[in-house]
Amino acid sequence: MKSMSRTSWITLAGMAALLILPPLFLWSGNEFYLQLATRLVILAIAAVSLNLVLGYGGLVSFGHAAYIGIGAYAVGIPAYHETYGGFDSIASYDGLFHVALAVGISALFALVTGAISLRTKGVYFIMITMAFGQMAYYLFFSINEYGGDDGLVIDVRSEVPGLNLDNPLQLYLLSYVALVAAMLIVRTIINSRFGMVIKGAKGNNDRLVGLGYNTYLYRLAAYVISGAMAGFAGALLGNFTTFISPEMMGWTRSGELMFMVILGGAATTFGPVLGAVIFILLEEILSSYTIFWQLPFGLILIGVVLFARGGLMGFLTTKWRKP
Amino acid sequence: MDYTLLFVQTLNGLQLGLLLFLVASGLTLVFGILNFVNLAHGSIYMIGAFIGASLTLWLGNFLIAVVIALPIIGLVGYAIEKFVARRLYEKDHLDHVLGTFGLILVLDTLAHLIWGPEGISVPLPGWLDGQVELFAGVVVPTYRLLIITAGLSVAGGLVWLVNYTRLGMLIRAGASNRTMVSALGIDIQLLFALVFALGAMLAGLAGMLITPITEASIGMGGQIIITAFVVIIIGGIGSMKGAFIAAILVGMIDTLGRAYLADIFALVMSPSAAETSAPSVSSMLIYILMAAILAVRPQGLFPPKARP
Amino acid sequence: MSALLQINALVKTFGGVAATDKVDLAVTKGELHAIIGPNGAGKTTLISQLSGTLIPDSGTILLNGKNITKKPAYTRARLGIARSYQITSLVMEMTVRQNVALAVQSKEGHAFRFIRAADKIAHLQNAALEALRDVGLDVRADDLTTELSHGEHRLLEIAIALATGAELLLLDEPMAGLGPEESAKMVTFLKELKGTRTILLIEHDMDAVFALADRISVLVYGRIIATGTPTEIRADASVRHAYLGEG
Amino acid sequence: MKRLLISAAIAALITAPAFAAEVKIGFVTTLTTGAAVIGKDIQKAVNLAVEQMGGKMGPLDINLIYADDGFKPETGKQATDKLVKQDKVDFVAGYIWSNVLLASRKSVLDAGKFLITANAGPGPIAGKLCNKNLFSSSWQNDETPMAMGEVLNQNGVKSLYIIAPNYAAGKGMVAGVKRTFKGEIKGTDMTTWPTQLDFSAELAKAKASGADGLFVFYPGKAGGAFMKQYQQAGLKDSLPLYTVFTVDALSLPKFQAANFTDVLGSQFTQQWDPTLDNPQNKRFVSEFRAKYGSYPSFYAAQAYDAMFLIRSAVEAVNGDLTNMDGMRTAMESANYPSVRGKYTYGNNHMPIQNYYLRQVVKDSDGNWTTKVVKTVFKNHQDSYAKDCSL
Repeated sequence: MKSMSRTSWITLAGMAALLILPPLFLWSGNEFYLQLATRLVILAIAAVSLNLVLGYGGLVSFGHAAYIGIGAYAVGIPAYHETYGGFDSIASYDGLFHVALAVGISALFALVTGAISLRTKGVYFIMITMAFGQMAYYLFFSINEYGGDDGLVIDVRSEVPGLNLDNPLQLYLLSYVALVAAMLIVRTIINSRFGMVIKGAKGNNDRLVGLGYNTYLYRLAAYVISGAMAGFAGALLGNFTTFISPEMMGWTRSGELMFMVILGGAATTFGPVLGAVIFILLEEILSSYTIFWQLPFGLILIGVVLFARGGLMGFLTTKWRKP
Repeated sequence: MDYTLLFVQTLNGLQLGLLLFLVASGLTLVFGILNFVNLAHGSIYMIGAFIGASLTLWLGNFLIAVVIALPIIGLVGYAIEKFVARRLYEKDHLDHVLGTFGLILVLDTLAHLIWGPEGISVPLPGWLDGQVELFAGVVVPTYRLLIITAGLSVAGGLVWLVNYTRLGMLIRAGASNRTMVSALGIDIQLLFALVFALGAMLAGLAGMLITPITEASIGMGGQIIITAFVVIIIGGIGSMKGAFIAAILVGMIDTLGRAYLADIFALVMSPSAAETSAPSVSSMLIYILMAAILAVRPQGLFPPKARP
Repeated sequence: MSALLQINALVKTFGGVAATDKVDLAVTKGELHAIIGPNGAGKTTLISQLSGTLIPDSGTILLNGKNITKKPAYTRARLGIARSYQITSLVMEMTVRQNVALAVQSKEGHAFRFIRAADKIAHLQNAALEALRDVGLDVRADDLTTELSHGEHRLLEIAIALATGAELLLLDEPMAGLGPEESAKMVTFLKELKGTRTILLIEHDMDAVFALADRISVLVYGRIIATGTPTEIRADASVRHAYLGEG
Repeated sequence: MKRLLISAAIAALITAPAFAAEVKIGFVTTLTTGAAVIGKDIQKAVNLAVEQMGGKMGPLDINLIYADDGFKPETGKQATDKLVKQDKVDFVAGYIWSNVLLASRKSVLDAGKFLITANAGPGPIAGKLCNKNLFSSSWQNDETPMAMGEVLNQNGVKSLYIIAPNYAAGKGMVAGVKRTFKGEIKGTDMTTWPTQLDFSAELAKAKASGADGLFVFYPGKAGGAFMKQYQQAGLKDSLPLYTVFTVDALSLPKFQAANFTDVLGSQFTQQWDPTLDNPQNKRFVSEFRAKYGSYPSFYAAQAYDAMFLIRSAVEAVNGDLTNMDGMRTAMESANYPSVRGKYTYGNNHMPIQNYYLRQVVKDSDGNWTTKVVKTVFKNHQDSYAKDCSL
């Protein structure tokens, strides 16, 4: 169990770096890198939540970007109505209300789509979750009121007591705290009795059913929790970008989230975060060199799948274990 | 009701369905036999379109270009199998999805580098460029009939290949029992490569056939692959019959939805509401269809028989 | 003598071939009932219908007088049926203890408990360790399941079935693939277990069966051709003819 | 990874301080995906403009930074953020797509920089979202189809069938043509964008409707697809086609290579044409053709204008980039040589300009290009200006 402590060490060091470096960027006059870090941390929350079902539960959800979109629209739509009128029952700038809406609608969407999707297995599951993601995409695409494919600009950020989200540092720190919370939540869930069932069902579903667990219900619960957390990440993302478009929900975005989880290391606490960090940095660095950056990016992706089983966390912990 | 229009729209749906079948058949073949999820199948479709279009402009004849381009795209498929896909077979579906997702980025960017971002338009020979009057009042573009003919011939050819040839026998055997095929002394790796190349040729052919209607362009693969997956999921992954029926079903529903949904909606809501909601619903129609079918039949319409 | 498990006219066909053909069977509370039969006789199909992984085409299955014919597998497990698998079926990525703890935890009614770490819940872990001790695997409790030998996997299967506290154990060839020494160990263990639970045992090892069973049913081509004590079965002419290949 | 971040930070620190004597212009356009063909043409025009200016605007050196929007609003906004926050540009220009512009607008304007849209013209930025620092070197979306509606009236078209993509610009185009067209609308089909490229069902419906004419809007590759299918359906005589933003200098060479003669003679409306008779346009078109061997597209023309608009502002304040008011006043006067000829700005900083009917013809060398048939609108102002509080 030596690798355990290595893992903890990497996790702590990585999280410390994420806490310290971005404010330094701001104070040294590089606000853009703070923004980059904010986006990265928010996507990391989504990756952490996807990891709950994908990494620990073995449920390859190819539609998780939909929850991010739902969460972002849950900020944008009430703010839009508060600014421009109409739909009084939801019109609001209240951040707590936005979050409640984001989490609630995401959970509901996860409940309905999960109830259908979880009846299927394997590739069917991958593809039906993607199909639901596409449905959400086309749904928002066709709602003219909220900009359709033009997207919706959020003129006013959520109002949160004691915080000013227009302040980039406060927004970053809020996202950071949310990330830590998300990691702790997933970690707690996964070590609980519920988590044992989820992990057990990934390893051997028939066995768990034979023990008397209706794994369908447990998986559905995990799927709902994961969707709700991703919806929360979406609410943060909406506040960060101050802009939402259906394009955020497309299947390629879902694929990117999956890649973050696998790149960093599925079924580890820090893996999805590390994956998000590397993903965003790679994208940023490669695209600053060439407009054909997707070529090396794709090759790296293939390389990771072929050679880095267990992702970067697996790579780091096994390499370091050897003297 | 205008039955002439209905007939024309049905033909349109059939044509779209058959084109989808060409893409979906390769996908389902590769999945059924190699148990491999290939998201990059759409990129092969795109490369087929580009190769076909380049050759058409170079040779000045669309049909000759297609005949020459087919073996080339087969070779491209073979190379992809050899260098990437083969290494992924033993891994799980998640790895297939991610690996081939990376492959999409690579192939699309390569196409951008080779052919530029403009896309290529393709001229048709004069005799294909006109219209045919099937019977009084029903005039359809000649080329659409060619697509229907080509799609039906390929479907027939696949039935023959899979059911009545030695390769087909091996394909069926390989699908159900890898060890047995190996035990027969057949090079299973070669068999798999051939199947993959065949899938690539089917996708490439679809790409070549669509270019005279649209054009060869970057990103065209990403659009068709999702629909093709919807088709094979509805049909039951690995089932050729399922792919055929689902492709026709999706083609019909999509076309007829576009054609008649607004009229149908107008029966129950105001015309302006129908006009605005119909396009949104019709773009979601195939996904709704898929979700509905999977809710009732989680393995699709024709799930391949369980392997004991 | 009341029947814990009552099976009436159970039929399951695959592509026109009846794998179970109107099977009637009663398993009495507390007995060790063995089912023997040649390969392909439909033994595993029968067990799968009892555990709920297969749903019968027709016929009924009663557990304690309650009709469970169409109930899903997890409901049956909760009603008191535990199964060990012919082909080892464990959660290989988990530790040995965790595998058993999952079985112990199944007695709690539900596992929608999200907060406390399962590894830190004493009564779960103790009960799991106890079940492991019963089969002699307690020393390997914290090893990954995948690191165990085949024989140990078979024992772990039994430990899990025991830990569920199920009234009826369906043991599908627990001796499959075991060496003579391990087999003997398993027989000893089952002997100790006998009487504390009702056991339906499928086994190829005839010596073991005749040493252990209270009653034996013979399944041939999906039909029960005889049921009786080991002595009766040994003497039954039709069994000797159809199965033991004599006469 | 940590070291990477730190070195990135250091590198940024070194390059960040602006070395005074330059004007930094960020140009956001599409350089990847199939839509990059437009971005490439724009780059050509912008590079040509910089070359013609000798790399200088007034006393300042031009520091031009291109950014790719990846054909996605979110990516475009990130690129814009980087230009504003990291590169600290003085002007942000470009924007082909309405949705990218709407997403990015706030980043630029909140930072107090000038934003010049060189193509996208969604209604809101001309109306309630207009801003003192936002200028357009193109048009408002509705205007071009409104001009086409007027052409239809003049041509005596009594009934019309409309096919357009189901997204914001598509809906805007349909609204535009409906605003001016006085005849009967026989039907409207909105197709899935951008995935649907097979229009067989819609064409069959249009044909069966018995309309006098067919109005479509399909930008980019969908335009090529539509034109072909229209030809293959043989509708040229029975159902004449009227388009906006569907045929352009980027698609014509492709059509010519594919010998797709039906497109010759087709007509559409626009605020610019390569044959417009003014010195700036003549210079632009001839030098563009000399340098790149093709006719510039309207996208290129507008981007070229955007550069000269910016130069007029910088020259007016003699390189004092802190004098925002001075630069704004200069731009409001539109006192620069535009390739479309002289135009003025409305209160909302949208051009008040002429719209022409253009027709596809062969030039003297046999290349396919366009010419002006007639002027449809003179000094036309968009219909959103009244919603603008400026």
